[in-house]
Amino acid sequence: MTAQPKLVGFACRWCSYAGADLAGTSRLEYPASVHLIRVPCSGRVDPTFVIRAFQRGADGVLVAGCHPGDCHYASGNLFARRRFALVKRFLEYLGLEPERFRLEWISAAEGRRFAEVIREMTADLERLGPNRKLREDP
Amino acid sequence: MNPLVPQVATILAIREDTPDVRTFTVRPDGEDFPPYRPGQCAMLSLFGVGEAMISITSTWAPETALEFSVKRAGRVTSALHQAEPGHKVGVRGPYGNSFPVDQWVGHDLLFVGGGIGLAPLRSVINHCLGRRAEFGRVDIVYGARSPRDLCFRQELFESWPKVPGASVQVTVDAADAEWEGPVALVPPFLEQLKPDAAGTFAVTCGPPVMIRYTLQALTRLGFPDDRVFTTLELKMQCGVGKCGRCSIGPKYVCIDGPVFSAAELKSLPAEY
Amino acid sequence: MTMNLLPSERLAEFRECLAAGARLYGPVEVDGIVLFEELGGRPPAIRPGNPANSLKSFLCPQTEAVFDFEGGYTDVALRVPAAPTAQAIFGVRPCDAVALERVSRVLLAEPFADESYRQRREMTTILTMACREAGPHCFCRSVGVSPADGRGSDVVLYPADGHYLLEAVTARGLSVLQSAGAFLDPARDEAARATCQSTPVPLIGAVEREDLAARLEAVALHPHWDELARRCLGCGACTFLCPTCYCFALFDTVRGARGRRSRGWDSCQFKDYSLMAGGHDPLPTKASRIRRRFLHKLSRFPAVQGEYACVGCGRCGGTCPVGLHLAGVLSELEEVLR
Amino acid sequence: MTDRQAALRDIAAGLLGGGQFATFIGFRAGLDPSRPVPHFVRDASGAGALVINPFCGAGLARHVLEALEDGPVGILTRGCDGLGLERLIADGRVARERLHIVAVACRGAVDPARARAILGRIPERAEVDAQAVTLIAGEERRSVPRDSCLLSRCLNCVDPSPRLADSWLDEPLPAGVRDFKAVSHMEQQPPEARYAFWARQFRRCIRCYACRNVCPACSCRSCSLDDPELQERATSLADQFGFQFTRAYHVAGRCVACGECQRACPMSIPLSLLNEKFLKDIRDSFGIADPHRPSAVEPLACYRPDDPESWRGDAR
Repeated sequence: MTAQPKLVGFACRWCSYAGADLAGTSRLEYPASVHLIRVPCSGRVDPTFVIRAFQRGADGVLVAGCHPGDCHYASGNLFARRRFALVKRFLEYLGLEPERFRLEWISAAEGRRFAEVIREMTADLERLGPNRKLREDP
Repeated sequence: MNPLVPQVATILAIREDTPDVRTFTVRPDGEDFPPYRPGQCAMLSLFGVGEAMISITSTWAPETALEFSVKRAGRVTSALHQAEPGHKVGVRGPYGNSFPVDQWVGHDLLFVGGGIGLAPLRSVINHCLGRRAEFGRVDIVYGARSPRDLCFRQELFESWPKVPGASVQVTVDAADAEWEGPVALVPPFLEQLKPDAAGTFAVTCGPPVMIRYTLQALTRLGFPDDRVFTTLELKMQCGVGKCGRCSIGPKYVCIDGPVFSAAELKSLPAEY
Repeated sequence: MTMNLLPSERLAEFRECLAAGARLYGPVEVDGIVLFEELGGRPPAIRPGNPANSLKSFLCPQTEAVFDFEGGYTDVALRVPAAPTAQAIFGVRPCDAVALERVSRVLLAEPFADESYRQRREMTTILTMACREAGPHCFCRSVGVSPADGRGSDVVLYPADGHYLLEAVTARGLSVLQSAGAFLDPARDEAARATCQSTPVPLIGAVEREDLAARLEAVALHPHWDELARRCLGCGACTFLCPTCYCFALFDTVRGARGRRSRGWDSCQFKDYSLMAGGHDPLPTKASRIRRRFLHKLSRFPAVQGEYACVGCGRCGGTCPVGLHLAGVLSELEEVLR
Repeated sequence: MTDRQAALRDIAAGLLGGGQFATFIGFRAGLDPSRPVPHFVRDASGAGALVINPFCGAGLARHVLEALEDGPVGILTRGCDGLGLERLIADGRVARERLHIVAVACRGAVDPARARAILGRIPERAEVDAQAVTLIAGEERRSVPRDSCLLSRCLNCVDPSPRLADSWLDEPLPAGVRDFKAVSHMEQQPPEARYAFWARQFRRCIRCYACRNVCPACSCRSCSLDDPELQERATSLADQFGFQFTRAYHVAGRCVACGECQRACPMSIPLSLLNEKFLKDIRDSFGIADPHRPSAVEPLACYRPDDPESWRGDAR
């Protein structure tokens, strides 16, 4: 049996974190691989958080926020979209596989979508195997 | 043995001296801390936070614990102030030279302290008072920003004044409602007291600015540079003369100091 | 002094013999620059002058663990790292080897000898290649070091046409030559050494050594330091690449209940180098920090150790982004004095 | 060449002589003729030390920050310096009216190390034109292709002249368009090769901070790279990746592509290749034509409601 991949998720408390709750209360099945970190907004996620997660052993990182137009703070996710569009490409440029980082919009009502993203990402990470790049104890 | 690896030690007791000074009683868990002389320092560390060079406030006697009076200033000292009795710290030392007490035998002594600068002086004062018969008068002049910033109150107001031939004069920069004593900065206060320079050794420690003006005051009072001593504090990393941080000209404060005579200081560049 | 000849075509075998009992490092060209790295069978890139990094990388590494700790507030256990293993460094220039000897004066000073440096130094064999041509920034002769200097080396190789003259400087060097006896020819070639001893070191950056320390102290408060400070960027390139700079800092890192206290290079050119917790800083300006660096190397270290803390390797001149070459700065100061 | 130098000296002397300006920043001869050094003229009589030649390689923009503490500054300004000054002005660190910008058109600066390697000795003079570089020492003249001996930052330069100027030493040269060829080439490598490449580069970083200290976009008074909580001092490969990511990301959208970081790096880490990746993606993702030229609003300090989610077309 291979170890389950470690997936770190930064989830906006107004939407994606609630979406994860909904997935749980709806008894939707998704892998237990995700370590969810509640943040006030996807705009709060500093790209160095993502790097830190990879350094400390994450096999993949998800940043999840409200759909564009639905941000509790009006525009946090729109800044995050610009930022992570660049960061995603940059991580790939450094040699990370594209599947290891995702930015997704998941609303509080989308428990199903949350479970689906986690399932997809976990499957991708299982296929890729453990991440050694950027990791401090490879 | 790697000199940078500390002994693990336990905080036995913590005393709150002032709002930002606490005195920690510390004892190594394994071997006893080596004998130390008044004026010497030790590296005190919290694992995961870092190290700071702190003067040893206690006076050595066999099988006694170490005392460090620590003012909350930076990262390490702030974390130390969060510590509780029973917590582990690292300790290594003793480091540096010490006050040339034997040279003072037969003379009067004048100690001039400011703020937490009394911590290294306390070690040498208690050492000298322990050898009371060997010295003449022992006069202690001490000041702090305000009455609540006075360290070592028990000794200042109770034990030291009771010693025969000893005097204690305390001043504050700014009084509060209860304070009835003098209100003055230490250097002018010292000049007003007009201590007799003849045959007296003077020792001072305090913040850099206070040391600078006290040295000038002592000169005006007639103290020759080779009878005035101070103890310096600079940023240190290793404590053992390697890391380069505390150099003043060709000297390292950690191994060649921290005690310097005013004469020695004048031969060094003003980088302290 | 034992001397042997090594035919040039057997140099690779000689290196393999060194690599048998130790990790073997030497200069290699990587992405267009020459660096000391583990050779791993690559041929060394022996060029005039020095690789970008110095031997410091292998004797006082950029960062290394002092000890690991584990536990909580009331229970801590320390663990010191394993002792270093044997290493040999091939193709060192004489100035770099002399620099080790200078650094050792401080780091090995008793009673607090730097244990990790001492262990590494004892496990390191230095095989020096004397210079037949100076590099573009070299000024070793200006600070009393020769292109054929053997101080700090275990074995010195003097290149000649078709062979190298090998000289064992230390007992460890002697045992290297003994173990490589099969490749060596007991013949001698004094001329090979003499040639290197007379290698010209260009005049650029020549330093007038007469009373240098006193002349520098005399200008310690000259406004020209402010001029240098305007140019200086306050980075640490000069000090980190300098083979005689040994300043370090200690720092802790924590991962849950485990942690590590490490030491790592630090630079007196950094603005927080001597800044104290209460805000006091004995070196509050860039000018004061630059002055500290120069005076330490050329006046204050010599006052205690009798030798400069500079070996003329030229790294500061070759790498400073704004051209603050040590020898250049000295000649500017001379100009200012005149 | 000499005309420009004479004009420069006149302008500098005039500015300093007028009493309004405290410093003029340019170059003067170094010990080695191929390495002029940044120079800070403080009074009119010192202006005669100023030089302009193709060996003037260092960027000057960042130096105005400290020089302005003494009063208004005059500065010799090439295209790259001009972009750096624009950055400092846009960041509110420098007031435009406290600068006198002496503009000069630049055809590229010679890398002294490469020039010496080509010539086998230190060149005394050099001539640079659109096609070639001529290195001169004594009687010897050798013409070589530009890409064999210019600083790498100059090879990709599309801004030979500054956009801001108070005086001109010559006619401005037209600006070009960045092609990001090196970035495109890197993007086409497989992930493993890219990772191995960057690991090899980053491993040799000595954390001297020259890249930051020389950067006109890195002028924060308090830098996260100095905060031990945000940037640990350890130098494992993982730490090196973190450090390099942070440096590059913190100038993303603000980098003016002057290439000073790469020029200053004593370990020859190709830092421009990181900065330019961000620039290229900013251009492609947000439709900003020349993202290295400072504009009123930084690309990462704004958004459009309909920004394309272009990454969705990628691998998965």
